[in-house]
Amino acid sequence: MTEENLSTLATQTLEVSLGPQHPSTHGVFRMNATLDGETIVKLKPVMGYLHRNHEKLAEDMTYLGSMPYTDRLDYICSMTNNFAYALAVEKLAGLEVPERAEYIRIIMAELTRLVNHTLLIGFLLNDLGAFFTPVLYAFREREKILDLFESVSGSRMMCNYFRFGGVKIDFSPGFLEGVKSIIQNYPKFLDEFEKLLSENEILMARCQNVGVLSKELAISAGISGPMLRASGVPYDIRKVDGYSIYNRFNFRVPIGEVGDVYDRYYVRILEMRESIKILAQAVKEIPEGPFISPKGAAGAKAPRTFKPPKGQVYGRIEAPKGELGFYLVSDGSPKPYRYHVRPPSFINLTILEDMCIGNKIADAIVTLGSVDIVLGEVDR
Amino acid sequence: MFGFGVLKGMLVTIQNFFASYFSKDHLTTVQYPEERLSAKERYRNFPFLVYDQAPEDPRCVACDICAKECPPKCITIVRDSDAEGKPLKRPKSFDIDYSICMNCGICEEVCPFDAIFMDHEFELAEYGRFEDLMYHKDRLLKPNDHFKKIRPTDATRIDAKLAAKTQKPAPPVGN
Amino acid sequence: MKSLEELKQNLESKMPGVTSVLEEGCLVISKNDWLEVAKFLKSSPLYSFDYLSSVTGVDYPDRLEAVYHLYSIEKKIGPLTVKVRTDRQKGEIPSVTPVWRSAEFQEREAFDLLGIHFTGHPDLRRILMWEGFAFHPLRKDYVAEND
Amino acid sequence: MTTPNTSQVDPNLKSEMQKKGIFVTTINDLYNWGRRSSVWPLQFGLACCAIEMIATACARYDIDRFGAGLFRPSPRQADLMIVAGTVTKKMAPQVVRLYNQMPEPKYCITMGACSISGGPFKNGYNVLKGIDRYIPVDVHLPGCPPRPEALLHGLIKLQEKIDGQVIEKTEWYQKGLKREFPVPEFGPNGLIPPYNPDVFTPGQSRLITTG
Repeated sequence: MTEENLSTLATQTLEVSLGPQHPSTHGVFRMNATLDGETIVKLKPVMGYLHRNHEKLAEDMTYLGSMPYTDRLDYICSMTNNFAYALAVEKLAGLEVPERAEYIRIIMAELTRLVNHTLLIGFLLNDLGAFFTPVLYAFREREKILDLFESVSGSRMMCNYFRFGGVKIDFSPGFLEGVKSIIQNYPKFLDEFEKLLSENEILMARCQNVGVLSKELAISAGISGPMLRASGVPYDIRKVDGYSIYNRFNFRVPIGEVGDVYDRYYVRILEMRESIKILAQAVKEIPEGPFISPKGAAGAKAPRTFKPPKGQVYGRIEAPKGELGFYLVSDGSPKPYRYHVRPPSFINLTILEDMCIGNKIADAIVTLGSVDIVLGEVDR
Repeated sequence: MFGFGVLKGMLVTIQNFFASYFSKDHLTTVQYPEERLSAKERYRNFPFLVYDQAPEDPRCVACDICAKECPPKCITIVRDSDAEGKPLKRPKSFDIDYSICMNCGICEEVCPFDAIFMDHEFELAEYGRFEDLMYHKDRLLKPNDHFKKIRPTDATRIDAKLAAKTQKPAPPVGN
Repeated sequence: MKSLEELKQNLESKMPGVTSVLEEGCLVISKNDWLEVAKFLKSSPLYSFDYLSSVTGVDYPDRLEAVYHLYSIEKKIGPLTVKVRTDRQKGEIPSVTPVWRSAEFQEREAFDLLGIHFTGHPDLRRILMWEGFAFHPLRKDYVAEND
Repeated sequence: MTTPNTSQVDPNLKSEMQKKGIFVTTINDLYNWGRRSSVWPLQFGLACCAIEMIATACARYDIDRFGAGLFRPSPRQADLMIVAGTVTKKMAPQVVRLYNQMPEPKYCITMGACSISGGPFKNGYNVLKGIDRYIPVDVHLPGCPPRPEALLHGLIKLQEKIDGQVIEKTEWYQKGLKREFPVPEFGPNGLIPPYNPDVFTPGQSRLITTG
């Protein structure tokens, strides 16, 4: 078949629905892809299959009643969801947080970042075809951190540990030793993980120059988190807003250049190494003292009496997936009038089509894997 | 040469394979039914009611705070009343729907009488939904020493508090 | 964040005829000239709000409201909250998706759950509920089906 | 409660023969032993419980020891559907269609409070109050999320149930078996029909002892 009579061949595009039940969609997410052979012509994401009406339920529940629901937003990093919600309500009600509670929160947030990035790399390799081997490494390390979460908060995944004005309860005995052992052993695991993956030619061939995201498109599409930094934008909310006590720790923010899938993978590995540095400093400097402010403790004991003043607030943090924001409108009653969650993975999906057009269908699955979506947060 | 990265990866896998014969921490599997992980003290699964002497008078006084504070509303309490209808400080029926409970522990936090706590029991798979998973008062009540066995530090703190409260039953009248 | 009043003066000086009200820390813009203000906020060298963080729909008893939170990445200046109001029956607000691409999904969600029609949106469809759903569930007067 | 031992071989005869190294069993026992030790689950995760299901499939809790480690992506090759996560009304038709596509004999474990009864999200307008409105469920596994060991315990209970089945009386070998569950459609405010009458009787609400 020479070139010219190829063009006279009438070809059709194929409509493929990578449906809600698909091994590669990290949950119930659907992509209606229009294919010309293997290359993607159009890709429309369809969501809502896990829309659990968290915002409608929160409107007739007390402020503390919604705290366990924030665990189920991004169900891989439950502590950072609590952190964002607690910060927003503290800003609304004007509660201040004692020193020790701030350090506890930083330790929990950075441990959650380790869990999230390790899991993401495992699932990204799953999408690349290395079925389940990197996930086994990732989950072996995750179990160690989940044991720490369980010994402190009582539950492996749904910690419900933060309260407005501090945390629910102090460390359990032996927790700090656990964190110290994580600080020692995790870099060794990361070196092993990098030896396993980073120089792997198949990974490099499949991930480099795939799903490239330019800096301007990333900013205008509201992309946040490691995806934004992989495209070369030095914007980390821990440095920009300096919320909680993040400006006491010195850590660097890794930046990528090309903005392809390999950059996003490597930025997350470097971010894990920075998180371990933060953990080391936090464990060294943690003071003794109360773990919750007296007003916060009273609010936790009787949530119906916790009435923040009328008004509205928008609090945001650097969650492992990006900028997680809470917009709360209070009318003075113990129940919020409007409760909105700004989920990072929902907005990071806006440009999934731009990154996938022109690439092969297999690359679209890898690009979706590198966007790091969790459906509980996408559909709320 | 080209395949060196892939070989390095395979080297890691081989190291892990042989390491599982020598070093203990590479053998991470817990053989569940025979070998069990020791439950962490603060582990919380489903709530249970505590009684001190006899199951007839639990610590719960049917004040309904936990039923109001429970986010998914899975607790239903009916207050007991004696012969001529005067309400008593005791629940006639206390139902927790285990198929709705989200193990969040808020009922334990807000209970002013230390009557409800989160249990460590997790082997609760059932065949029937409505008849098996609706826990009534008799299945929820557990003695205080069960609570002491699973959560020693909290139990000693609460027993000390309750003991202190019973020492001075009523404030000295009139002085 | 320099000061909101100063921004209001700049706004009125650059674009006469724009009525903007300051209300507890937010800028309330009327919906007919919201698109020009958006373009001005993004392109002005003084502020360059190039990062639209979140778009939220809120249902008040007498009005529907879209709340925009804007940040500037270059100048690292904090949240500017802009509110645009419309009536509850036929809520029309000009879409800012041509200005900031991040509004695309969030405006579709506000339309889906609250019924705010964003005119000029490239693809205004329901995003979370299925197509045949006939209500806007986040409104206060929505009654769920009890089964 | 262990399921009644329906094998007709009386136990002391069996132990006698075993001492002499002869192993006696019935076809039914052998058949059930083969089926229960290789239950292939469907690779089907909806929400948070799916992460706990993957953790069960990983090194520490290792569902492979029960023969159930091979997660089949396509329903045509799976015989156990673990509904792990919240079944929303938008997802319910897909779940029922997947269950219909699985070959007999098929089983269903509802893992987590959400798939049993809607769980913490049961007052949501888009949340189905339990998947047993449309498909029959064999084992209910409460918890939010249930621990990996609890999922293994649920699998053991399912294996006991499979042990208790007798080949002649099982329904999927009867002639004219029609186990096709109707797939609900999307209505203006919910699913049409709201439940499948021959699988779910609406009267069974929570038996609250009010008397």
